[in-house]
Amino acid sequence: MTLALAVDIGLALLILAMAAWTIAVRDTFASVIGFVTYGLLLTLVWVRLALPDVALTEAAMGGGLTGALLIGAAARLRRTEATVRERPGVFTRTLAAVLSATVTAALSFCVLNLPDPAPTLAPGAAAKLGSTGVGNPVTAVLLAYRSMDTLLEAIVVLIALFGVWSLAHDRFWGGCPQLRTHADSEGILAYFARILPPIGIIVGVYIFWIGADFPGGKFQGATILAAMWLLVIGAGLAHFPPVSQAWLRILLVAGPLVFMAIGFAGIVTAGAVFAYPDGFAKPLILAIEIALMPTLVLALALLVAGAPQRMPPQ
Amino acid sequence: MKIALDIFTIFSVMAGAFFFLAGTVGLLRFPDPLTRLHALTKADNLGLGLVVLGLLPQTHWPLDTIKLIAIWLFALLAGATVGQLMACTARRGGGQPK
Amino acid sequence: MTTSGLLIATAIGTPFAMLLACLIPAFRKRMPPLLGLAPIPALAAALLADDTLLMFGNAQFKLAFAMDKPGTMLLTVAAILWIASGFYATTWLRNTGHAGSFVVCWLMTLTGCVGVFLAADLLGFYFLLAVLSVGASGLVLQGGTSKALRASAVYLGVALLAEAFLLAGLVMLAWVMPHGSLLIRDAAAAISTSPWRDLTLALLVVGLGMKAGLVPLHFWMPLAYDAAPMPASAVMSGAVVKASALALIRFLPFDAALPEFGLPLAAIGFFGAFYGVVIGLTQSKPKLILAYSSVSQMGFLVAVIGMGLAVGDSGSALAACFYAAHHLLAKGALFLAVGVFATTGRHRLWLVLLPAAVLALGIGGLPLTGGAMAKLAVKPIMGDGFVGLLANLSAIGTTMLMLHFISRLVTSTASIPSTSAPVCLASPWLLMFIAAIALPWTLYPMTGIGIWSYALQPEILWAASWPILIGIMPMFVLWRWRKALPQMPEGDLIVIGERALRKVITWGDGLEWAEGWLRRWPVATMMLLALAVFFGETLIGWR
Amino acid sequence: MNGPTLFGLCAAALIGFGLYGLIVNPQPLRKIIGFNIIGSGVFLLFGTIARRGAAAGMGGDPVPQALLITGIVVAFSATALAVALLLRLFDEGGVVTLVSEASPTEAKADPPDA
Amino acid sequence: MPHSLSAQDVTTPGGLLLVLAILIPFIGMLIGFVFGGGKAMRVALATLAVGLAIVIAIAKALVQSGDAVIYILGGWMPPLGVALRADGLSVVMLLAIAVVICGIGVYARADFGSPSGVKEARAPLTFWLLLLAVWGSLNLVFVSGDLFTLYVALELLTFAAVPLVSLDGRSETVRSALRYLLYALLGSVLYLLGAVLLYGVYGTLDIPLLAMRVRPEPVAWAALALMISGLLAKTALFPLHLWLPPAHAGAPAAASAVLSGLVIKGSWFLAVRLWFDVFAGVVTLPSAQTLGTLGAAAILVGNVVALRQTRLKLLIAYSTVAQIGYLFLMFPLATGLSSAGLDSAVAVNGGMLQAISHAMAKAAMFMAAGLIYTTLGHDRVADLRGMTSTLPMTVLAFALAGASLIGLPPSGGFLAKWLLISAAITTLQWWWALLMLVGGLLTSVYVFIVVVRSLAPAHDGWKPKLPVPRYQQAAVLALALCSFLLGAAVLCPLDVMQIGRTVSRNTLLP
Repeated sequence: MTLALAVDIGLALLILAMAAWTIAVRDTFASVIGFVTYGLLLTLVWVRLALPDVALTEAAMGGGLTGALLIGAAARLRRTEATVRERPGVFTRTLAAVLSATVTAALSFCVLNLPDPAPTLAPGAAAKLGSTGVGNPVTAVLLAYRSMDTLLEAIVVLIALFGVWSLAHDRFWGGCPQLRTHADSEGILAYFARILPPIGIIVGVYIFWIGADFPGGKFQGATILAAMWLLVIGAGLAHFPPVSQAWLRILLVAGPLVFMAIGFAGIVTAGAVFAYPDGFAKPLILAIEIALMPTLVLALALLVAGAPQRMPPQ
Repeated sequence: MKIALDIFTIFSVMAGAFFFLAGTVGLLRFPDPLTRLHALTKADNLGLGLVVLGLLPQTHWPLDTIKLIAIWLFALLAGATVGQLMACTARRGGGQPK
Repeated sequence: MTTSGLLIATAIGTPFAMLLACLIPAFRKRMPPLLGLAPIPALAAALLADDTLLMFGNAQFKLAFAMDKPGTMLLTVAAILWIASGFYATTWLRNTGHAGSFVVCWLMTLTGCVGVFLAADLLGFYFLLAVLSVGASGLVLQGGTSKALRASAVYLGVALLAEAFLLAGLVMLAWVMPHGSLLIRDAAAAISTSPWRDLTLALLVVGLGMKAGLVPLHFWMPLAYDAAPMPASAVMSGAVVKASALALIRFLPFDAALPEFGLPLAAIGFFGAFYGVVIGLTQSKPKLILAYSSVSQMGFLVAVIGMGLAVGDSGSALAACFYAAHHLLAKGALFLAVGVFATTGRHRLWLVLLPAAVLALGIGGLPLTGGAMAKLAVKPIMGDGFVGLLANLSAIGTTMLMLHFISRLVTSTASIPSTSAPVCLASPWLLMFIAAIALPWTLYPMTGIGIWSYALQPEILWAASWPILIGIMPMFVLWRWRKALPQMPEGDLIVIGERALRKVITWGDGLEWAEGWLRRWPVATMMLLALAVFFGETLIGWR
Repeated sequence: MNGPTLFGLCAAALIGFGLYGLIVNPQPLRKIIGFNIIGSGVFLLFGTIARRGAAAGMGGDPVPQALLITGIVVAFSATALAVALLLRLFDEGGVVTLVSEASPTEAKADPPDA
Repeated sequence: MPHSLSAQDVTTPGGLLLVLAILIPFIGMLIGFVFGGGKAMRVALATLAVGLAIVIAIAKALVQSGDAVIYILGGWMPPLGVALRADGLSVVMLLAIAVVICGIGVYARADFGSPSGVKEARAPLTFWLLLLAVWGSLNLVFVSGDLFTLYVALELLTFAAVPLVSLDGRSETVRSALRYLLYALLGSVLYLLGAVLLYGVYGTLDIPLLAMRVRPEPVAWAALALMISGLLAKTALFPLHLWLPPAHAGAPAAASAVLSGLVIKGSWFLAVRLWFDVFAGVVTLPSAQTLGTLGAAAILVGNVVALRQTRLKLLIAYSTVAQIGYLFLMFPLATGLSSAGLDSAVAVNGGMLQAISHAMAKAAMFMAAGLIYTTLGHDRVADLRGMTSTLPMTVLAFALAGASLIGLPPSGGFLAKWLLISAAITTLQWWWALLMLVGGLLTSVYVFIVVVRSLAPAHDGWKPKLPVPRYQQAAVLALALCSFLLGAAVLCPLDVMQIGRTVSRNTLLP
């Protein structure tokens, strides 16, 4: 029973307690707050599992943006809390509990039976790390070995954005999304929104930049920059561009298109799509990441903002 | 010298933990939102300060130390802003009935 | 492409081409007068083509057509009926509105009918039978009344049910065919050697029996023939029903004696023969009486096939075919006669009644008519014992039914006594009458069943005539107490079927509620988890 | 019982909680939270496998880490779409629940769908 | 080339076409998004044409090489990198989906042409972008050889399909879309959980490598159970079909055609890929019988409830629920064949043909229902008078599509039934054959009802609400004819579907 194990057990119990509370509590708003806390605790677990990249992503995406999204939704839906009262009966709840417990038991059995010399692709990845010219193996996997997944990743985010925008009313199409805030421009939030973003942008770019060799990367950096943009708009100092804006659409589309262009260029220079010529891997990867940054920042922020709600000021 | 620094770290982190405890007790015991806010922002920020202070000697100089201090400053900034905002909302009575 | 191959191709090709031409409205309007011409290539093919195989398609799958002996005989006769009914339909269409859909259904049925007669491989046969069924149900729909809609729905329902059985049978047949060939020729041989012989035979007989109006599933026939327009009834009762009879003759293995399969089939056939007569006597509308006579005759035909199968004599296939050919001619002519009668006044009656009476009694086996020849051809298979007696009894029953038909026919003449049937209605009927009399005589020696001199011996003639005489006596008794007979509803069994269907629909409510309950969120998600757990358990079960 | 296995069991338990929450809670927002908890459970399981695969001088197998990051971003996009649908349902004035008022089979008055 | 390519998988000549087949639709979507407005439709239609050409080129490459078309992405060998693999099954599905999407594209030009006054309207732009997204993700599902890329493809498919359901924004359709999204997400999370377990035990997510490494052990059973039930949830097999009827009936006609004809085929194909390629050794006959029983329940309940529907689109939606049952009858038959040591190709071909003919027939049926709705103003089945006179080609298309679903010759449905019944007979599982015949009869009842109701002459003085352009009817008829004449596929010389399928052809069960 080393000290580390004790900490792990404590953390695990804390997380399970928080998850149970989030599910069981009656009031939805409290449940959302519980979920945000749960997300941040989960970041600690990733640190304990020595996976810093994932910890950063979880903190930024799981705790931060998802939390903002859910808190916004919970605040607006608080009034409908009373209407939906019919909680399923005892029998349904017990049956659901039994089924969930069976699934958990099966999974636990599988976890305990995982093979001991755990099969891993780490040696293979480490061997070929040199040719990708990137120090951080996770970034190497993301942008070299399995670059198709990352491209599809960006396309998933864009399609989700199209889906969210398709939910606008026809009369608001081409208008601007809105954050439901009632901040006054002289208040403390405006002051906060003037001080934090510059530092935030530096931190975001820094995380994006060191992603090549140390834990970090474009997703985490883009999330931080998106958060800063949301903060500024939330404080009322700026507002979202209209959906039909040309530069907005070009920037949104630029990331994947540049990625594909470099990918197809790979046929000529390195004999396969998404292959990098020897020696030029790092600059190309950086070019792709730089192209993807604006796409991700805009897309993630607009996903939180939701469908366009009002016509652009003529 | 190393031992002295270690002892300093232990004590300072213990003090920090104590202030966190005080803040949490304040959160649970105080009657209305404003007092609870007061307890939280004061105690937790101080606790965090002490913890950071305790950890300073453990980190090697240029980069990590600055990062640690920056974390504390961000926490202060965020705590103050959010505290002030929640206080305004609480005063206007628009907040949670609880 | 040999000449006979060309002939066969044109036989199916012309009606199919005309059907495709109907897609363009302009051609469709000018199509009615051509209806009579469409079957002529089929008649030419029947008379001239020999039995070479005509193949389409590549190595893996061939669509094959051929002209075997039963096919020749039946196609000749059917083609004549189609020509006569085609001319009849042309005049009939002149005074009805929507000719377009009638023409499309008519040509589709014609293509299907000729195709089935010529089809030589399983897939081609099944496809053309489907075309035939859909076309025929469309023809029934042309009746225009709500009764026609119901009759067409029942017809299509039974046809699709029959095709489901047939598909299962054909698949089991195809699975056992020698080195994957799909030819019907090898089918008969393959059946007797296949491991699932009884199941395959049962499926084929049930499938084709349903389309041939075998008794327990015959209820669609009276409904359809009564509701369909006159030329359509003639064609359907004649050619369309014979298509499935021909298929039975082709598929069943006559060379090997199968008493345990043939006898029950014969029993069902005889039961159908008598059932048709009994129900027919209670009907009043001439078309319904004819329909029930068809049920009875098809029953008798199936009995002949059953006996042939039991005895295992391959000649019986040809005899059954001859019997079917005669019935086709006679029944087609009688249906047209009903149409002609409906348009002639009381005074002009004699000119039309005499031939109709001769034809009607011919079905019963009146000597010197085709009917007697048919009964004679079938006699050796029936033998003289109990089965021979049954055959004579059915002849008596048919004669009684025909007399009842003639008496009902006389009362159903046109209202204005002096009108006579328009020439272009009467002429196709007369053509059919001459064919019904002359053709059996010519076909009898030509197909080698027997020779004239044998058929004309006095004791043969007497053996054919005493059932007719006996048949006449009870008619006087029956004619006086006609009112006392119970009035059976048209489709007899169908009425019970519809009541059962209504009860089944009420179960549907419960099922729909259960389905609605299954679509509630908690239930569906728990069902998903339960399925995952159960699925895992079935995987473990293997150890 | 070492660190990764412990968190593996914790992941299994989280998936169980998430499933329970997804099934039982009538509120769609609570169902979205349930879905997120299941997602984080699955990702935690993936993280455990990554940690167990630590070799060649790396803290964890990089391939599952990369897939994890992609998974988290996909889960976020899914949540964003679900919340957008929820808010649109709220704007339409409809009761924010998954149970449709008139179950489709009895929807006699057929709404004009383009 | 920096890496030595082991003999196991190497990029074949046609390989690059696979990458194009996936990325061209997405590039078209992105460019269409930037142009926006009316130009988006033109870009989409151009992409449809280019995509169709690419798919035909892939088919040619497959037939010429006689083996699966493979492409190693980025040159990184599979355990580390991702390989795209198209064998006979994938290419046949690629072709079928391409044809159906082109038909839908031509049909949707009228419904989703951008209105003249407005620079850009919401529904048309969304429809064209999401149509291309659905196509790209389906191509990825058919072609990808890596389980995680397939997970991302499933998510792409769901995110592209859900907004199609709530395209007209009524609260009922938004609720159906939300219900569909949540249930599909639950399905894909279970699928991901299975994939994670597989990676945890076998250290790779590549299909051929997994096929070699998977052994019948607890983790493999758990993974298979989770992945298959997740995919069943996304394919809406009977007990898990809560989202399908309201979603497919509420969506506009072209969108319903995409949802019913194409989207459910993606997760079904993935289930086939897992069952026959990855878990060939783990699969047992009882588990296959479970899938068959669920399919049987789907056929019976789906058809009976379809009979009782009053609205045409709901009737067709429940008919989809029933036809999905047919798709799952292939599993017990194929497993029965391979456990009897015979070649399971007959059942697999039957299942694929059933899927392809259903895709075309169902798309044609929904589009026909859309035309009927535009002309009549309502789609109550009881009152379809006069449709044959006003829309002859549409009713003919509906009838032909119905005939293909019933399984009348020469339709694709008939050929599929012929193959499946012969498989059922050889493995002595005659009850599946009986079930298929009963299902065909039930289907024939409601197809007959709709066709006969539309044959009735219209009320005098009735005029159609909106004239329907002829090319729309032509597109619907073309698709219905494709499905109806699919039976002729038996004439093509070689068995395209089984090319390159070395993995599962006749693996004997332990």
